[in-house]
Amino acid sequence: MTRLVDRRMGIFLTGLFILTVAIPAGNLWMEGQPVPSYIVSLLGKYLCYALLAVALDLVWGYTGILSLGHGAFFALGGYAMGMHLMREIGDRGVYANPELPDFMVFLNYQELPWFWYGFDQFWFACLMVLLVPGALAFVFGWFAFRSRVTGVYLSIITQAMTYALMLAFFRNEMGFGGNNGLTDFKDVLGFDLQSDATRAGLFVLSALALTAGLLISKAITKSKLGQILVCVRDSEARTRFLGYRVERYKLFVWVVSAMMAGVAGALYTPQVGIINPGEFSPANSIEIVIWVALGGRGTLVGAAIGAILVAAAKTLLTGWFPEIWLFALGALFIFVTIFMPKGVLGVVENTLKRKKKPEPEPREAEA
Amino acid sequence: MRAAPPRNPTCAPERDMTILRLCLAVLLTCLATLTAPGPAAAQSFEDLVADLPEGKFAERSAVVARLAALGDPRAVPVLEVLRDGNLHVLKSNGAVVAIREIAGDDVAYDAITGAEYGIVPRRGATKIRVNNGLRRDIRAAIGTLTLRAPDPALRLAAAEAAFSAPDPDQLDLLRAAREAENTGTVAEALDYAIAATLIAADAPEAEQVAAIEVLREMGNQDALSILTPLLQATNPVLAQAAADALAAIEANQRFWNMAQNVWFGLSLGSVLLLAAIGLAITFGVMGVINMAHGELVMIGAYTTFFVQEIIRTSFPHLFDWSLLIAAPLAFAVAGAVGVAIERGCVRFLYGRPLETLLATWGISLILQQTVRSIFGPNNREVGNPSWMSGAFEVGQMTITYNRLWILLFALAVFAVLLFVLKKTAIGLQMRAVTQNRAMAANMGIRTGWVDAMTFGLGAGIAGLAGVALSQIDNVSPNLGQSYIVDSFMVVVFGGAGNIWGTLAAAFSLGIANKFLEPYAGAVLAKILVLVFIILFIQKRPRGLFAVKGRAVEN
Amino acid sequence: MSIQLSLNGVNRSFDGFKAINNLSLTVEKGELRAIIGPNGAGKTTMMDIITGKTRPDEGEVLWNQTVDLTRTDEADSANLGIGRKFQKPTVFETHTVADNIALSLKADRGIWATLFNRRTAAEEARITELLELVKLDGDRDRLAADLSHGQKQWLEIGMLLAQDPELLLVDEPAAGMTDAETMRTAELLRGIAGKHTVIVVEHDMDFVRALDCRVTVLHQGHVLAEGSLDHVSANPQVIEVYLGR
Amino acid sequence: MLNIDNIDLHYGAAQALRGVSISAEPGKVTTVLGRNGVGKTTLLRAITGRQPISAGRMDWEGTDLSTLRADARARAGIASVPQGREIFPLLTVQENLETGFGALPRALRHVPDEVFTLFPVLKDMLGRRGGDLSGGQQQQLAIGRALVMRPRLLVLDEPTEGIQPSIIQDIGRAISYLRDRGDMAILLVEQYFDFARDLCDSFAVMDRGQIVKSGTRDSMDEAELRGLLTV
Amino acid sequence: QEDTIKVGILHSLSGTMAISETTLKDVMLMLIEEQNKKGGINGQMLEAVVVDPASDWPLFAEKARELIEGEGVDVVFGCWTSVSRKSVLPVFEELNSILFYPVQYEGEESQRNVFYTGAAPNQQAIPAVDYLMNEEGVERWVLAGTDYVYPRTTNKILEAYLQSKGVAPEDIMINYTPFGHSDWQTIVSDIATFGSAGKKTAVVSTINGDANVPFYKELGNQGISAEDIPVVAFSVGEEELAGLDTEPLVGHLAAWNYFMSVDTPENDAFIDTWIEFIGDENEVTNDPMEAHYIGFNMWVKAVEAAGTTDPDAVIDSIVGVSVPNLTGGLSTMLPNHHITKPVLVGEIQDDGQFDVVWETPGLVRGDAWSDHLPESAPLISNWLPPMSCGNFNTETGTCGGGS
Ligand SMILES: Nc1ncnc2c1ncn2[C@@H]1O[C@H](COP(=O)(O)OP(=O)(O)OP(=O)(O)O)[C@@H](O)[C@H]1O
Ligand SMILES: Nc1ncnc2c1ncn2[C@@H]1O[C@H](COP(=O)(O)OP(=O)(O)OP(=O)(O)O)[C@@H](O)[C@H]1O
Ligand SMILES: [Mg+2]
Ligand SMILES: [Mg+2]
Repeated sequence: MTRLVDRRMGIFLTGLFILTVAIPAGNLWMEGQPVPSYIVSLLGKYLCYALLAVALDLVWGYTGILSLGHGAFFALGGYAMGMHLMREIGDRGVYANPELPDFMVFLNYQELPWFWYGFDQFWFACLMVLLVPGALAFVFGWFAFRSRVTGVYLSIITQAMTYALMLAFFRNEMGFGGNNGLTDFKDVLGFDLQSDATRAGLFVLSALALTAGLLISKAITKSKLGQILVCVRDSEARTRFLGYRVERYKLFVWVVSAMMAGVAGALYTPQVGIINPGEFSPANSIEIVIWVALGGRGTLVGAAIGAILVAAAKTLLTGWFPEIWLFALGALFIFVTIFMPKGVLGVVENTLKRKKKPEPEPREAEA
Repeated sequence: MRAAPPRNPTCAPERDMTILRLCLAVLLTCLATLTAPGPAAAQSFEDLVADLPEGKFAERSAVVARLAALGDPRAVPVLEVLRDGNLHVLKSNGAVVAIREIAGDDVAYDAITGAEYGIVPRRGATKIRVNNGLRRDIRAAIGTLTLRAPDPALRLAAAEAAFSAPDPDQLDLLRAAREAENTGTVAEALDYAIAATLIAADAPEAEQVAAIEVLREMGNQDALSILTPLLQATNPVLAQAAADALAAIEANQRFWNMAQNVWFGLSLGSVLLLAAIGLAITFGVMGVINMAHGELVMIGAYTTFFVQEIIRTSFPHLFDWSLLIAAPLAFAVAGAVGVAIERGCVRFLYGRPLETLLATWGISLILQQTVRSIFGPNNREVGNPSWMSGAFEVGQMTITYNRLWILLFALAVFAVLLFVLKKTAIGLQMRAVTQNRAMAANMGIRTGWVDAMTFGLGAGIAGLAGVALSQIDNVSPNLGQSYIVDSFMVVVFGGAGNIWGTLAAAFSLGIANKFLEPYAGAVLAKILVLVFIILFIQKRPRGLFAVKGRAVEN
Repeated sequence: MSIQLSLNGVNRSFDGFKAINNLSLTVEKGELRAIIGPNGAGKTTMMDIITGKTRPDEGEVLWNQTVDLTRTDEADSANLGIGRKFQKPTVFETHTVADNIALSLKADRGIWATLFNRRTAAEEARITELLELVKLDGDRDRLAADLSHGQKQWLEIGMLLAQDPELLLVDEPAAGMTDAETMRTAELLRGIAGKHTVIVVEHDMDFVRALDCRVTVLHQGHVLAEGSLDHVSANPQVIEVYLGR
Repeated sequence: MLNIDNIDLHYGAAQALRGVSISAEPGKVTTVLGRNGVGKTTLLRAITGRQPISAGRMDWEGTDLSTLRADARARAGIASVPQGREIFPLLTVQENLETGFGALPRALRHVPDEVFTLFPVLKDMLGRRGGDLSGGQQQQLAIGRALVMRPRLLVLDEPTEGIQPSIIQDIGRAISYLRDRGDMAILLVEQYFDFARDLCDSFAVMDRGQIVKSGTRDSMDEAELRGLLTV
Repeated sequence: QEDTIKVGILHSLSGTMAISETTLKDVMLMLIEEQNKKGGINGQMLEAVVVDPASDWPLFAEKARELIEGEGVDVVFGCWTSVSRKSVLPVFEELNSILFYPVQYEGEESQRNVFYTGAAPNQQAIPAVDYLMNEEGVERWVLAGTDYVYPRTTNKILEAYLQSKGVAPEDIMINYTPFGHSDWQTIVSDIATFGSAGKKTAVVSTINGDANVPFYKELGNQGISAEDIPVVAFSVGEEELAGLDTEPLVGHLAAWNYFMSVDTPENDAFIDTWIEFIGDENEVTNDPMEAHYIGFNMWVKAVEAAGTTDPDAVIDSIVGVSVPNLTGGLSTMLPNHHITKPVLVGEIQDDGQFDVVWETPGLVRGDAWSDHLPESAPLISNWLPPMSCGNFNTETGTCGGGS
């Protein structure tokens, strides 16, 4: 492979690897848990966000599709996993109904809706984690790209998509638990979700997923296909005149990205213990864009770092300055945009003064 | 204040209130003795007033009825005070008093004589409670007492009260009043009241059928509500007449329902238009993905609140002018904030439009939290001036004044904006700068200044929208967030950069929503509208009013 | 020789303005054809129609007398073997000069093919060759965005050649070039004609003369004159509307 | 009078102009010649204020140009016809012409007749969007737009590019007319040698960011110049 | 640090719920300050730990964990929405800590680590409907709510209840709207139409949060007065009214367990302290604040009794604890972790306050599992040994899932 792991990716992955080995190992064998288990879950959650950010960077950073609806794919993956976890509860729910999840019992469902069939099988749920977001992305993308919807128009209809899904999932009739969503999970594949070992396991899985996501994305962007994606971003019309079927290329990354987002969602659900329609909210999707922009658009690793940074900032600031943390976060965003045009990663790399072959820098796709 | 033209021949030349009241009293006493004899007559007016604090709501109701039956004109002010919840019993001496707030203090006046009892300490009096049922009875009672009042507005209210609480005992009273009535609207209202009363009473069949005809003429919801129960009438003639009338009314209503839906749609559209139109400039024209737009709207709303607050505390008589004062101020404040945002942040980002999203998102967080810190997280009260309150009827359609004014306001703002952009030099410069900043500078345009003005204009208009939205929605730090998604939707759906498109998009989405809502429910209607937008964009990938051709390709 | 491209009775108007007016034109395989005509005559629009960028209101455009080009889109026409250089140079600004050429090389344009594609030595060699031809070998690793206007013109010509198309549509290749380079471009185009069909639009009469080929004069969306350069430049109408004096 | 004295200009780390000196006088045409990518456009960008210089001095009618922002330079009487035309695509032709009004005193805020006599096609297209015009029409609009500003220094970057022969002649005549009026200094960058030669009063040839040859029209050696442009 | 007792406060200070929850944070700070003035608990001072879960439900779980594990708090007062409570439940269960939840909710839940000090449906909805039926003679009902679980469940219970009282199905209209719905024209006019069928009609509103202000404004403007069609709301309190001109709304109702206007010495003292603490004459108090007041005092008493803040000990000792509420009675913690409360129905006054027009004769016991839903009717909750079960099925005699 042509240098899949460049220097920045190398450093990031090494760091990630050390964390993944050190934390669970430390917690298992050292006295008194040097890293409290809530931090493990927290980090696991950050890694899911990071994967989501990488997925968005793939379509936004490299292909110029600004999706304001990526949260939808994430949430769908999360719901697919959540449905499995719901089914795993079995008759341990409050109404002790072996067939129906609790919320269905008290909303008077007589039988399991058809779209819940199969989710008692783990493999089926895993398949759905990929297929559901993938299928939605395929259908949506197939129409939108064929119709040559681009720029803000595409952004806004992705936003409309996630907004519509949010409203739909809020409805109790949909059979996904309404605004409370799915919660009260007990275990996965027989492992107690509240045990430290399961937590550590999920954390490691998230790290692996992130690594895989980064490598896949890197492989795509490094390939000739990746270069064509950048062509599409910079001049879609010109790319067509070279004979490339732009809509197919877009559709390809779009679906890959949606599936990656779905995986991130699926890992996120068991770690935070709830999945609800709030994840579909347009503001959430905008936040994903913010992570990528803050970390450095079109750099993959930067996107991951951006997600982790913002999420960590939120965790810390809401605890430290609960009353005024929004000032701090807002100021951070403004500061980064004005003073770090290439994101945090760009600044770090500039200070390291690494003179290298110029990376194609992201430019704004014309709207 | 306009004095009503004298009507009652016995006291015709008099305009003096006391004499009028006396005339009325004489008249009413005659009638009262006619309609409500019995034990009530034994109790004096004073006794009854003293009885008001006693017992439960039902008993209080009975006392009110007796007061009305007494026909004593002094009852009207007492009942009004009671209705407004200002009638109290002094803890010190058990007197029934009206409490009025004078310069911040509660001052008690004797309910009957009006004699002043002085300032009441906090918790020094017990309120005589009223509830909805009682209030209804009081309204009816005052109605009986004011059916022949000199002021036609009062008579109209009385007739309407009689209509909504038909009382067979009052039939003669109503007919007498109708005889004497010669103001058209009041006479009509009295006809309706008589008809309603006839139906409630055990009137002869012929009279009831005639009454049904009258109600059919009336043809509105209220008529429906009176006629519907008649379908169950044992008398087949009546039931048939009612059924015919109902069918006629309902056919009529279907048409008006359509009209009403269009109106609702237009009015929702005007709200969308107002919310979006500032964005049509900052985003549509300038290309700044302005996530702080909603907060600029919010600033406009808070400016309105602030203005009203000052007016409330210092110049209460100006309250009706509050919006007219607030509008330019809101424009200025939001515009100034907009200019500050542009100069302080956005101007570094031209050529990187997508990054404006990140920065303006940060700004929106800061603005939200600033407002929260200054004004608190709660809703703030913004009142409707009198000319923005209430509704009027067009046929069977209710049009509320605030919606009407907002619609007109939105169109006015749109027209002014269109004029500025298309017909003024600064408008031309704005468009030139946003299309090619470097070349515009080479043409001698002060790009920095124009940028600031453009953003300021968009922001100022957002502020204006805030003034209007404060009239129908929450004024809270979250105000902006609830409009931002819709605003972007409207601008893009209409075709970014085309403000006619924004207009068309706002109204078509508003109307689509309002036509779907009755069938699908509010939630599904919203979902359907979103799906519609997604599908529509497939057909027209650059929005409703797309700019086409070579000009946009590069 | 067979017919490569034929336009029959093509019409196209924009908001009521007839940019192409009953235009008919045929070009033989391997022919080199120059198209001249006043500004706004419809030359670029004609190319837009051939490449599927603009749909004609009526008329047919036939490729090799079989394929109807009014139904194909840009990518289709490129894959049929129609390459184009734009009037305003358009290159991929965030790619290097060499990558711009590499992406234009004739190759399988499918998703999977490009995903697993690796650049062969033959391709490398061809890239170098083309870069030398357009005098950009020194700028190989620069971003295309940093090139000057004329250098971008050259790069675009290189990209066009890299595609190795059957038909080359070349819109004003000499604009912004020095006289010497203009001549070199003419030579270059003459060299590839024969194997390829070439349609060139240009306002530079010296260049057209150097092409030494059949010339079509377009005016107000239809053919005003056709023949050798000397023939058309003697046409008083052509002088009136185009050449001047 | 424009005096450029020994200026340097950098794009990031790359130096694009090295010690360039040139001047332009009212009533005279100065042409700059050079192959692709030698820095001609860059020089004009320095003058119109699009790109800051890193050393040297630019003097226009006694003021130091580098202290003025681009818009101030335009108001000081410098108008430009940039390479690539840079028409405002969504403004109509009329509006494109009017964009320069802001820099003019009220009395001059109209489109001078000479614009339409020079480019009659513009008259027919006043209501059309600039971006929809053909390339050559846009070029004519760009020149017309510059003339609306009644400049005292007109900077033209390859104005004949993409223009039909008859109109090139018209433009040539227009430039000499403007020159002969005597109130305007003209700086012309051109690749079309004959055109440049016929119009210029003085010339400069650039190569790799430097001026390698300059002089007056009389001292012009055509063969040598053609040689410089070819290598 | 060891000698303070840490009290976690988990209320949104930003985002959509800040509007409701911020005052609850303040009231907790006030209660803690007051307690410290009295010398703390068992000689130990209290320390408040405030975090901002920012109206973001997963963040609630994260912050709960941070409070308990990271900060080591002994008890948490927090949450408003049901989904935020659902989100933190597993955390409290796993880490065995205590949550006091102060808001009226849909019921159908009883968890060992949670104390529900707000109203269960039987402490709010049913008495209010009884009032309208008996006192106002309402025969036709509009159940209007925001589309989420609380209104859905409440309306389900009410529908079952109304039908059991002989209300015909066609006399019940159910209507749901999205969160933050702001255009009420159609619905208000539908209500007017529905109300004009000749039968006395009332609206039972479970409309949530921000949507209320535009709803009431539209009611006022379309001229629907309380005398014609009264609206009784379960989520509109003094705080919400503060954002409204109440003049046209006089007579519309709300059912709560507390109103600021209640005239008792406890309430007077509470209001005085609150106004002094906040420093604003115009600040209002409301029902969830009272719930925190009750919950906090119960917790203090339980800790004093147990002599420790250890959750297990407190959970055991708190059941049966009675403290004065602000309406002149004693509220008691029940074995199902709900409390006893009076139910008051109030009418909106033009000063933004409510006048109590009716109240239950005694205290009502909070019922975790509604008797009006078939599946939950057989369930009872009792956390006292030997049962120690939140969802004991009296039909099967087993403790259903859960623990
Ligand atoms: N999308 C469009 N909308 C409106 N008018 C258009 C559009 N495209 C082309 N035109 C008009 O059609 C005519 C032909 O334009 P075209 O670009 O084909 O000319 P051309 O022959 O290439 O001219 P030039 O030599 O100047 O490049 C012009 O008058 C132009 O204004
Ligand atoms: N924005 C830029 N960033 C970096 N380098 C640039 C930029 N613009 C031009 N250059 C480089 O500066 C040099 C001079 O470019 P310039 O555009 O001035 O050339 P020119 O003489 O006008 O050429 P042409 O005749 O092709 O228009 C070229 O080598 C070009 O690659
Ligand atoms: Mg052309
Ligand atoms: Mg140049």
